[in-house]
Amino acid sequence: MIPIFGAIGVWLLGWWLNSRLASGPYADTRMVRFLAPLIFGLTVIVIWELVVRGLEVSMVILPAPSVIWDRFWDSLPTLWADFVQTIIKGALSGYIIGCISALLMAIAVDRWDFLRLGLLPVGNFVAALPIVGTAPILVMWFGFDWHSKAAVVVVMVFFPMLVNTVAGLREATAMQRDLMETYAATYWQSFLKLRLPAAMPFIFNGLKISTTLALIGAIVAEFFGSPTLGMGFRISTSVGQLSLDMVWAEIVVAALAGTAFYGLVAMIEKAVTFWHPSQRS
Amino acid sequence: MKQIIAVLTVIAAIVVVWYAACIPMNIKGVLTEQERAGAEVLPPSAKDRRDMGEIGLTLNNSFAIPATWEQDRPRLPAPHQVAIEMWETTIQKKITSKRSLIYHGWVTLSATMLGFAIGTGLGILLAVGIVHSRVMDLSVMPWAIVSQTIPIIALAPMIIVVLFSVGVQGIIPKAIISAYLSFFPVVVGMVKGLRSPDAMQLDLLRTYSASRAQGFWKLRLPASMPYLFASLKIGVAASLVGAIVGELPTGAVAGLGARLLAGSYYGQTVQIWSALFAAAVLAACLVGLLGLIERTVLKRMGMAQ
Amino acid sequence: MTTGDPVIEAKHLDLTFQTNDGPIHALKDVNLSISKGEFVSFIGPSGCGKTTFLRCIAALETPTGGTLSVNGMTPDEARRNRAYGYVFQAAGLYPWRTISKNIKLPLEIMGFSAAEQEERVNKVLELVDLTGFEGKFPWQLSGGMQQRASIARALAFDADILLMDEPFGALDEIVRDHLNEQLLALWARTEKTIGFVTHSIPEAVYLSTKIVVMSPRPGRITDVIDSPLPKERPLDIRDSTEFIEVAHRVREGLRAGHGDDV
Amino acid sequence: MTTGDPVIEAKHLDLTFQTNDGPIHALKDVNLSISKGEFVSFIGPSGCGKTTFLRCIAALETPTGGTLSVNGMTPDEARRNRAYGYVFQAAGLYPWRTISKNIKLPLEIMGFSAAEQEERVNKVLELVDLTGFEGKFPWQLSGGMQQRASIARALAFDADILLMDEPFGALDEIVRDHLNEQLLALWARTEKTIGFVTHSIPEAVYLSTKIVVMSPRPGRITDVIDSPLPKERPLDIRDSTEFIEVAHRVREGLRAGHGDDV
Amino acid sequence: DEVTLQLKWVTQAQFAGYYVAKDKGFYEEEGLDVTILPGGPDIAPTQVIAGGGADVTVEWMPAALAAREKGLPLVNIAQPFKSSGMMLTCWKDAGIAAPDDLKNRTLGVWFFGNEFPFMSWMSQLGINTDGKSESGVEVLKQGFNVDPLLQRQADCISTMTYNEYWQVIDAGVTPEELVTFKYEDQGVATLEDGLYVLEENLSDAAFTDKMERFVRASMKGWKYAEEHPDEAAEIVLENDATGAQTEEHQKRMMGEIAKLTAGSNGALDPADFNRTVETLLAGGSDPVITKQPDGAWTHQITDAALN
Ligand SMILES: Nc1ncnc2c1ncn2[C@@H]1O[C@H](COP(=O)(O)OP(=O)(O)OP(=O)(O)O)[C@@H](O)[C@H]1O
Ligand SMILES: Nc1ncnc2c1ncn2[C@@H]1O[C@H](COP(=O)(O)OP(=O)(O)OP(=O)(O)O)[C@@H](O)[C@H]1O
Ligand SMILES: [Mg+2]
Ligand SMILES: [Mg+2]
Repeated sequence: MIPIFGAIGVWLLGWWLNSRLASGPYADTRMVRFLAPLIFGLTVIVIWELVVRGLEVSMVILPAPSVIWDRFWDSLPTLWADFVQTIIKGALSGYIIGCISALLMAIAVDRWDFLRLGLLPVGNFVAALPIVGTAPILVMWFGFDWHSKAAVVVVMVFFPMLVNTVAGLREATAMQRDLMETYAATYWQSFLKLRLPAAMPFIFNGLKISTTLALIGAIVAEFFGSPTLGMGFRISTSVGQLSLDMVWAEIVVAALAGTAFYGLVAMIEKAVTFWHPSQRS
Repeated sequence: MKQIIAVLTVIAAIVVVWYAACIPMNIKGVLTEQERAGAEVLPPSAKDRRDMGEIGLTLNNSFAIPATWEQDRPRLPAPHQVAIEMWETTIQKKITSKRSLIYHGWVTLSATMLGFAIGTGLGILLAVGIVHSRVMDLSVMPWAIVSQTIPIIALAPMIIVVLFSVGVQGIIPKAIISAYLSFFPVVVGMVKGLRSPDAMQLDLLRTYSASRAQGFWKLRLPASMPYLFASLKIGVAASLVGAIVGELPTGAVAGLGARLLAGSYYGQTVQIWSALFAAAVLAACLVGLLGLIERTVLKRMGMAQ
Repeated sequence: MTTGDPVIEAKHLDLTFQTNDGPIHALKDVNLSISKGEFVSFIGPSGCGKTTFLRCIAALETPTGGTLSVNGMTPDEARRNRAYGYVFQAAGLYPWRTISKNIKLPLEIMGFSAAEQEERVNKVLELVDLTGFEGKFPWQLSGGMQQRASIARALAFDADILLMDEPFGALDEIVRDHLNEQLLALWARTEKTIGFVTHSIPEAVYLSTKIVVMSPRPGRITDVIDSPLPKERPLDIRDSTEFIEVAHRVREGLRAGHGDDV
Repeated sequence: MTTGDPVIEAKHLDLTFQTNDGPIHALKDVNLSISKGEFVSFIGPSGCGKTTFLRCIAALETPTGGTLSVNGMTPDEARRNRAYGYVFQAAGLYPWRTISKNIKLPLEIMGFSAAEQEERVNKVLELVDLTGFEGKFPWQLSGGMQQRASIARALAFDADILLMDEPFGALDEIVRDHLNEQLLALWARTEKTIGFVTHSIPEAVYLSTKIVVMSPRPGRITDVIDSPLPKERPLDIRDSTEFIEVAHRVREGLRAGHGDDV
Repeated sequence: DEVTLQLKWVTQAQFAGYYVAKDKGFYEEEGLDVTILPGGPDIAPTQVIAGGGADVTVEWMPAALAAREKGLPLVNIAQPFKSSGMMLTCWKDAGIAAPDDLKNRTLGVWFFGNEFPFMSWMSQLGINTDGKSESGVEVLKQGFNVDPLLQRQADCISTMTYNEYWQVIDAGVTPEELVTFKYEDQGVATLEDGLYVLEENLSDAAFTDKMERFVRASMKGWKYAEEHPDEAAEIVLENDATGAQTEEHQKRMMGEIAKLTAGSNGALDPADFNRTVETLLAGGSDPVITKQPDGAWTHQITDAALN
């Protein structure tokens, strides 16, 4: 029982700390923006540890954070190899191919109104296809290695990216377009000088959404066949071996990689769309 | 009208490309079958054919092209095969039959709806908390984003097992996974919506010295409606994916996910594709339904012209 | 002209905003006393603190120095007592409420009975000449009508003070003339004290009993001009010599405080 | 006043928009001739077709009837010949470009050499009094400065005609006065033909050699007033009797066409 | 009394005995109300039973022993399957005739706890599994179907005699085109579908009593299924909620399953157990289990149930 009360105590402590931070004089500083979620995360981890130990939850159901931590450091080489296979080879290459082809398609859709009218509804329908269903098909087509994972990622990121880019390319105001018209600018001139820069916030929105999708896609696809490495492979075989600590270590890697990936894109976004009001405040 | 023509044209183009793609995709399998059936195939050895390009094979054996659209277990089924399968498993089967797509669709749909309800409820609550409490805004919001980088399919079996261990089975575990996927868009949209009133509108209430609750019910909530609906549409599609994911680890019991899995398990590509399309149709219907509700609600609220 | 006790009194009022780019001195040593029943206009270039001063009176902003009293109370007490109605530059009607529901909003919040709400809505709708439009949604009305509805909303709970921050800024000149006329009539009928921010010299001169000229960096009052115009003011008055003289004086005051930093 | 051949000539111009709520007759039987070097203001209540007429001249809208010629060509040919610069109500600078890059935009599109671009940018920046701000981004400038930059952008490629649609509508009166002065000076120096839409009577009277009063539903010209004011116009001119007379005439013209439908 | 049984895989004739026992009322006769939970690709039966989601589970012995080493004390209480149905199925035209030919090939293997017998076999053959080389093979994690073989993404894949092998045949391949290596024949057979419970429960008399009745009824079901394969297949089909199984496939599967259950009365043969353990202990550099397990099986239930 003591650990349970401990857990409640830790919770109250963490919450109290954050309340102080949030209402304190530095509430808007970068420091607090960084600290508050950290404290919250730590609180959750400590409570998790206490509850698992206190209630003697079986290792094969939910391992304690300390166990996961140990496993994480012990298995760094394995985790690294899995990371390279799944994230670098599978997710990243798929992300790049998917985003670029969606961008090109968006330009075509933007250029020919007919395509926009026709392709977007169909695209929305296709985007509703559950990825888990396409994964086995793509594994069948593209083989077991990372190529099929990349293909799954391409399918996953293509439509969010397309829809966002198309919306972005229509973002320039009527006035801005008219201005180009008064200069008798050609299509490509107005595309390069107006529509593309104006679309950047939207394009980056699509790129950000796609980061998490890419990760999930690459991992999920490995459930349907893979070489003997990769994060999805490790997760599914480790569950079978009841190495739940390994499963959680991979989840930690996924979360770290996802957050870093997202953060990186957000940083580039900040540099590219520095002019947008949402980035200026 | 113009839109309909455009959509039909695009669909027609896709169908044509699809049929064309069937040829190289299926040619190897078809040739093997034809060879077994005694047809003359070039080159005759399966091993040589393996190393040859699909296009070359097709050119060598153009007689086999029609067969690429009629295979039993094709790598890529032709559109009409999928259409026939869907027709047979929806219209021609009793809906209570385990072979009816409508039955499986219903199983998935019920988990989706329950999960969607849970996810939306939680999402709205969390959004209300984030908007009204700075502590929650600071400490919880970043984790809501991190939670989306966790591959749910990795967690799904564990969620199911953990719930098993506390005696929860059946629709609930699936609904919880589907709720996990749908809560995030709702949180994001709802936070945006609840924060959408501008400073002026908030100041107006201050001049009336309105309470926080009054501010919520009279300003923030109605103002958030368009955002809520936009994210509900994303959320319901995610919910469906969640329900399907939840059906995978529990094995081939019932539902579109089970159907996908069983199709994959037995190499029944036609069945996979028809389950896939059924899922997409279901998603499109759900999103369409929400769009309809959105329009009526916003119209009644006077927010849609 | 009805004058009486000072309803609003600012002494050495000071307000500095702390921003990322350093502090902004939005109001510096502002002294002003407004009596009951006065119509006071605030005019001055962008950023001179007109809005900030009005917001201080409304307790939407807290001064960093000096004293400010409204009806003898602190602004915040006055706010809690619902001592004033505030009209913003944009009409800011809630798009999901009909005109009459919009006007009822403050009444609901202040807990008036349904019957009383109904009665007051009808009264103010008549006052702003919008009877017959109660069932419409805001977007079904022209900009001028929306702005009138927002004035009706501020009038509905019958506060003694009316604070208006460029209420007609977004409207075209003709509509503006018309609303100015109506506002004057309303003021004459109700004897409210009105604080009015504007960018337009003719508007300020036409409406006010007192014109406060302000100047930026730091925001301060540079001139207070009492208008010699009679209370009864047809639109034509704007072509009169008195009018033009006052307008000239205001313009001079403005130019003096302005510099060349456009 | 330099007058010459008609640069813009509209005969029986008609434009009807087809909308979901039925057709809108935005311009009806508009006849107008503008000579080289004239400064023509268009004034009238909202929706009377001022913008539409200007857009027709700029070939951004296609009339449904009548004829319109610009420099003796069709408007579209004129557009292709880059015969005019257009200034919109909002500055509409691209936020991702610095001021000088914004001004270079039309020059890039029209294929000027880099050296020439540089030279022209410097020239127009000086003209609108913005030298020293070339490296700033639009949002780092005040509204008035942005609007001046947008005028500089329209001037950069040195078209003979300048079309301005309420360019100062969003600015405060003082800034507006200042820009009006500068615009007049610029016009005097360059001898451009200017078409200028405004809502403000004093502005129209102060600036123009010719004031076109328009009226809505259907949009049409109700009055064309030639200004007797001299070309040299200090700001004080606005307090002169001549000025007030013209202003009065414009106001009467406006009121006549307006009705009471505020 | 209520009993929850967790299966290792989806509803199919592999589990016919339990479905027959339920359908024919054998469980009811013993006063049991049995819930059968089908498994799936990502469900670890061991984890389910650890979480308390089931009383008894069908599992393969390698996975059960591995779990035991991980600290989950599973005990075999009955062993309806006498022989192993697992094998490696290869294309003959790839030039494979003997186990030694496997070197330098791509092999599809099931993971999720089912890879242990394969790993043992490879280490016995002295073949490493780190990738294609003169002394090694490339291992793929095979999905749930036989596509990797049909698409020739792998030279060999894992199959069960009663299931995947026939899917290959159903795809139009003739048995002559294939070469199969049965684990049973290679001497690396490990025990398959057995019934496992948590050790701590065995000291609870009420529980053991329940299990005795359960095993008795289940074995009755198995024997009935062996004798009436077609009827058993029908029963399985009725219990399949996906509607994906075909009658032909299930009947054939039942026939093959009967071969594997033949010779078992339900009680575990200690010799089979020892052979399994030896195979697993010989698992090379990364053995499935590292030490001789004890207490991993008991005759306590079968002794009481079958006499
Ligand atoms: N919340 C705030 N935070 C920081 N600075 C502010 C804030 N509100 C106003 N300011 C600054 O205070 C000064 C006065 O602003 P205020 O809005 O009162 O001017 P104004 O006279 O109303 O101008 P305008 O005519 O443009 O409305 C300006 O420099 C403005 O930038
Ligand atoms: N693209 C369009 N489609 C349909 N109707 C239009 C369009 N553009 C303008 N109109 C209508 O044509 C009429 C004239 O519009 P216009 O914009 O020319 O008026 P304006 O005089 O510029 O008014 P404002 O002072 O408000 O700018 C209005 O009734 C307007 O609603
Ligand atoms: Mg202001
Ligand atoms: Mg206009």
